[in-house]
Amino acid sequence: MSEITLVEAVRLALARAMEEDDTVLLLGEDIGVDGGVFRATDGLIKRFGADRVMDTPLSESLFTGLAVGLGAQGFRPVVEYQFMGFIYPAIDQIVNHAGRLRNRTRGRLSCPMVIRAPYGGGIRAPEHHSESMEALFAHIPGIRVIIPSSPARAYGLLLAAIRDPDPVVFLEPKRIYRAPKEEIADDGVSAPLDHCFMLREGRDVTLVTWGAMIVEALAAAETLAAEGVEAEVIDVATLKPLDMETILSSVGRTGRCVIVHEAPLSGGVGAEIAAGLADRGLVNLLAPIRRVAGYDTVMPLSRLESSYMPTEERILRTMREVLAYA
Amino acid sequence: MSEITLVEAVRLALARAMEEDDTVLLLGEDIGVDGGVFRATDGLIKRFGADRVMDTPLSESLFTGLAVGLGAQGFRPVVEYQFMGFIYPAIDQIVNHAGRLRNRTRGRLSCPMVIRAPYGGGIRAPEHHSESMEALFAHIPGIRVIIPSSPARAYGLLLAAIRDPDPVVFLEPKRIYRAPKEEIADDGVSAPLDHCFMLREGRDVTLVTWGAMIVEALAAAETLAAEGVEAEVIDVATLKPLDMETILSSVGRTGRCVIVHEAPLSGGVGAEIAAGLADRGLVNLLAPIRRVAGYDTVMPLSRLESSYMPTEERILRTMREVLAYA
Amino acid sequence: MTQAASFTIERTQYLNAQGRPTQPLPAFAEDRDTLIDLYRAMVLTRTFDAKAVSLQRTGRLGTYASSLGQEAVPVGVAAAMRAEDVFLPSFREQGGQLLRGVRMVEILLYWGGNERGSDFIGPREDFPICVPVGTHAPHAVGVARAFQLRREARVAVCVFGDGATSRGDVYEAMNFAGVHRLPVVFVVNNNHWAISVPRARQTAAETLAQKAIAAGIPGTQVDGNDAIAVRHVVGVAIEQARVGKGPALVEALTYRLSDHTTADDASRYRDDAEVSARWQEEPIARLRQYLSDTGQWGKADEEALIGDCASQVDAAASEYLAAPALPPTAMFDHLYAALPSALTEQRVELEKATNP
Amino acid sequence: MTQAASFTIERTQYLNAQGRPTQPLPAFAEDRDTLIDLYRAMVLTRTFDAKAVSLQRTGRLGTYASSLGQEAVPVGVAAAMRAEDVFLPSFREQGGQLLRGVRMVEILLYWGGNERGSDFIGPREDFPICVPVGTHAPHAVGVARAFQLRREARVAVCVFGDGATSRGDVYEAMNFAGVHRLPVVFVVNNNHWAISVPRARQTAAETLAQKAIAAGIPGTQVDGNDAIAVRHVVGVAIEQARVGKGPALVEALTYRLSDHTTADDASRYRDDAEVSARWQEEPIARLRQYLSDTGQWGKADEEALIGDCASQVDAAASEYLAAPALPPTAMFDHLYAALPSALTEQRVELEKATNP
Ligand SMILES: Cc1ncc(C[n+]2csc(CCOP(=O)(O)OP(=O)(O)O)c2C)c(N)n1
Ligand SMILES: Cc1ncc(C[n+]2csc(CCOP(=O)(O)OP(=O)(O)O)c2C)c(N)n1
Ligand SMILES: [Mg+2]
Ligand SMILES: [Mg+2]
Repeated sequence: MSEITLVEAVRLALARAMEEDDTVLLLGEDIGVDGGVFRATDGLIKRFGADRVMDTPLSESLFTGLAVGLGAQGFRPVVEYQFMGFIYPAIDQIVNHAGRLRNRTRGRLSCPMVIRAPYGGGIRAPEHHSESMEALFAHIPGIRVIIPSSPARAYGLLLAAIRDPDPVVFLEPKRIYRAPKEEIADDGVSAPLDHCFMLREGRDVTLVTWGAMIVEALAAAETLAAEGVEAEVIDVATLKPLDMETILSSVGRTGRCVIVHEAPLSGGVGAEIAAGLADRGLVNLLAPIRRVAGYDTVMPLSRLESSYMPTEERILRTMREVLAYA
Repeated sequence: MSEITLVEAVRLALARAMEEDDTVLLLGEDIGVDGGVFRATDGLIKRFGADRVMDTPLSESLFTGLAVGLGAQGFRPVVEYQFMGFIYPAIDQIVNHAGRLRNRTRGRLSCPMVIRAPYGGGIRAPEHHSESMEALFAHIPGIRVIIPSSPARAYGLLLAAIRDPDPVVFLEPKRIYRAPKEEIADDGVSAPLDHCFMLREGRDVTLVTWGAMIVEALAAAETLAAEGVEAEVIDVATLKPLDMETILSSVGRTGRCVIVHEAPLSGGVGAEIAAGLADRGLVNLLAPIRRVAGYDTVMPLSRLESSYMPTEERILRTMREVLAYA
Repeated sequence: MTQAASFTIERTQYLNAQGRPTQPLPAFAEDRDTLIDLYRAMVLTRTFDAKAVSLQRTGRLGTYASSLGQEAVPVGVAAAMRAEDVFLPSFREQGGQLLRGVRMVEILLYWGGNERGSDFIGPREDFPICVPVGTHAPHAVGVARAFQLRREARVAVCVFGDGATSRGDVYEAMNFAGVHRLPVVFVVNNNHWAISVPRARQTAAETLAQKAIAAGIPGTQVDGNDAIAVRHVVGVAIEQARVGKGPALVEALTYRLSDHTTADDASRYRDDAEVSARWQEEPIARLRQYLSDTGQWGKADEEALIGDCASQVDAAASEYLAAPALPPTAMFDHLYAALPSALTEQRVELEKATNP
Repeated sequence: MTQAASFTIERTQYLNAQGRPTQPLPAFAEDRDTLIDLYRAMVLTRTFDAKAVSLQRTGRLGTYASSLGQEAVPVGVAAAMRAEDVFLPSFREQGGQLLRGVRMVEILLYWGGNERGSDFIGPREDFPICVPVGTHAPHAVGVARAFQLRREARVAVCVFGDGATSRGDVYEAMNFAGVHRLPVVFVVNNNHWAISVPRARQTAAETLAQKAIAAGIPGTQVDGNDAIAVRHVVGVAIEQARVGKGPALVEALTYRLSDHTTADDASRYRDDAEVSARWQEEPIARLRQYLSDTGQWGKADEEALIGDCASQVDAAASEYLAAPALPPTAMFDHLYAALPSALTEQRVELEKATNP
């Protein structure tokens, strides 16, 4: 057991999965000798060889389609996009092929691939490097969308994603790639997919979030706790399919819900959660369901990114609004 | 004035826009001599010449990027995708360029383009020809997403979209391309963007929908009317940015809302509408907000597509559920 | 100025439009059975296409893409493959699929809107029809890479149209195949039209075979109405790929004598005269001519074959028409390996809506 | 077998690594001012790059992509353009942007995270830096098509790296340019690395110039460390394009002497020895050698130039450091031509959060 970062946990899970299953392959740009732009694959080419850790030519669409072919042949490719801003050319392959190969062949062929991409703002990265567009994927049939929010969950969820027989989009919140650290036993134990994680229990209000935003959410919860208000904090983790049961049961208890995400407000995954509550959880609601999210604008360049992203302050203000309802 | 179909209204608007503005150009596959696979551009190459009605090579990504370049140079390209299933390679250009060119250059360059694509099921088309993925676009900053639901609105909204100085994704519900017909004066009058259309007034329940689903929605409303229950039917028309005011004020009056769309339920645009109501309209709600939508599955091939798509019956059942709340 | 590189593109033909050899035939052509098999497969394909079109015209099949006049391409390609190879067709290669063991009823089920049509009982690893043009080329390199990693002597064969060569996917796939010298053969089924867009409007390149040069792989042209040439040239490419000599692109020059699909009306955009002229070059008459010129085929053979094809096709059509639709809940059953619990409610709802 | 097509790729060099002419120089090289301008622009670019890197190292600039060793490419390209042409760079062509009239402070603002950096006061129609690799190639053909439609004698010039040639966008754009003989010139800034991926792993093609063959357009190589050769070869291509003779691809062979960006550590993946060897071929020393060999440049000129570049760059850095950030609400102000009313509430919320 040792304290490691989220990106190290990703590497540990990749290594573990490759160790236990020969069919696991890594594909992407600069993942070989360079070890990936965030070093998520550092050292893996030495350990597993260039056949299993392959630098592809610079084409995201190509390596996604390549993974579909490899997947159909029984491999378990894990492809890395350097930044989420470069994932869009792959959407065609994801919607039209990866997400439907099993269904359209009635199970004859399938596509057990994992699509990894760092996402989100907060590291003063260049243009196109800081967006949060997870909602685009959460609407695509036949795939899963997973976002870990701690080293331990990154390890466990990535193992689960790789072992899962269907395509998984695995988005890594790069703002928390290097901190905080967490103790992880490299025991090969996966974390459950399709389930929320309860990060903090509380009876007064439910905070629903994922990815790097758990930092601000937990901070806001602590601040309120000092005032005697207990927030329940839920890390959604699997954005598709959504574990509404856990959220419904929490909001059933608290009667209040604030959803926090970095992605633009409109059409973000927060909308689906709010919609689920407005349908199946309405009777228990004591206050409007509020979302604290990125604005419906282009993610600004680094000078303004901190104005764009939800802050603890904005979360707190919204929680207080929601708590103010009788 | 004459009765014309929705696809004819599209053609009329294209011709009108080309007539009044030399910078309007059409690009796409088979839109020239062939007049488009749905004949939306029939005759336009004869009238306006091959410079302005251009068959491109078979590459959706290319012609979208081409339109960005033309737009930056002051043209108003209108690009046609033969079916929405082929639009995905263009998402990269839409997210990374079209939607942000104005913003990233502080208004120096802009991208006044219209992206037209027929979408939706119900015509027994082949694989990949029947999906409804409007939600993917409704989450992209810097663009508009418009769906007309009648010949008159197709005419007016398409004119508005072409005249609009920003990129517009204009999705045409092909199930109602050829019926019903409607009287249209080719008077060059555009319809307002960013506004819902009230198709039917009613005090008891609000039905919110768009595209071809207005057929089933209006039918359901008529059925209920015979029983003395009056549904207000709203055609959202502009899915991004969303005119929540109109929806809120309607639901404020009726206290009940059912949202209907063909797209998969989870993460569909219905979620954003429900979320808006769960926030700003909660106090007036008398019943849960229900969505009648496509399932979260791959759109099945034609034999099962009618089981996939929301029917009048499913809408009615849901409306009755909602009306049953005291 | 110094010369940095130079390239040539060759074209191969064995039988001209009149069915006369233009050079000594390849060795396999000495075997009557081999030639007759090619011929039979083309005639069966044409018979099948005609039936499918007529089923569509009478409302019993969805949109269908006939391969009329292009039969030599898929047939020649599939004949050059081994059973253990993997075929990745676009949507106009039913002739190749049939030769690979895909059943006619499966192809009809597919175009009739039933997913079961892509669950081939025969070639389990072959890819289903690919509608989004060119998007299967990257799959082919994935399959080939799988063969390479497992050190299997197998080849992936990917066919697409002239229109598809304008898609970046096809270029990217060829380029990747070049980097890893993958066991994959790309075949352009150049029928000179992409719906209404003629070959000349897709690209200024003199040949489509030269698209290979950009990828650093060999490219060559073949007369795509000459089944012997297709079988031979593609066969050589496949066997080279099999022994580690890397990928290749073959451009097969043919012509779409039919409408693009049953949803198309080609008379809107192309001259009858052009089509009539191209009828003179079609592949079936050409091979029949050669076979009869060389005494290997007679009137009785032809009649027997026609009868045989018709009855096979009729049987398939009957089986297709009798096949039940999948139950609506089938749309959930292979969506994931196991249905996530979040979706069970939707499945139940659908079941209820179906059997209220 | 008959030959269907054949192609050659040429390479051009005027000054070798030692600054000695390998053939008679093009006419423009007789003009001292023209050569000095090229030289100055390269030295300014190098000075600017060094300053930007040092600003980044001291936490006052974001990630930055230096063009160390590659200066001759963007400078030669931009020098070959006319003011009314449109430049579409990737992210390593600041040398070309400067020559086009983009201000140093604008480039710093951009990499410093301020959108104002792309609102060029100078070349209003030039495209901003393009980060998603290769995605600007389709824009270039759009711009060129605009020129063609308006019958303007202008040319779009698009530069991208060796890595970008693996993207379908680049191929698709060249292919489209070929179909319409558009006035566009594509330049591959082949610095032999795409971050850690060497040129040989991008493609099996012997040259990148031959990517043009797939598009049916002319492709040629040029010594990208020879500013005279770049200026000449690209200039010829641009002037051909201007008079309707169609597009071309020029592969400029150079080498990235720096890390990929300030976020990169190239020692992880490439040998120092390789880099040292390449230092012998870099473009600035080469042109200086020729200028001094021919008596056109002396020690005093060099000192004056260095001083001049340093003060220009320092002034720009000061201006950059003094520039205020945009107000947060700026993120709404050019999102659309006019802010949709649905967004006013968000803008108000942001304003409140900013000035509570
Ligand atoms: C990506 C994509 N865009 C558009 C279409 C619609 N479409 C179907 S076939 C076709 C033309 C294909 O031409 P080609 O590649 O030459 O094949 P052919 O039909 O001639 O066999 C088009 C445009 C499609 N299926 N996929
Ligand atoms: C589509 C896309 N994928 C990945 C990246 C990350 N990235 C930035 S530069 C680069 C390498 C580019 O190589 P090349 O085209 O040779 O240009 P160079 O950096 O050498 O000038 C990569 C992979 C990107 N910017 N865009
Ligand atoms: Mg074709
Ligand atoms: Mg490079």
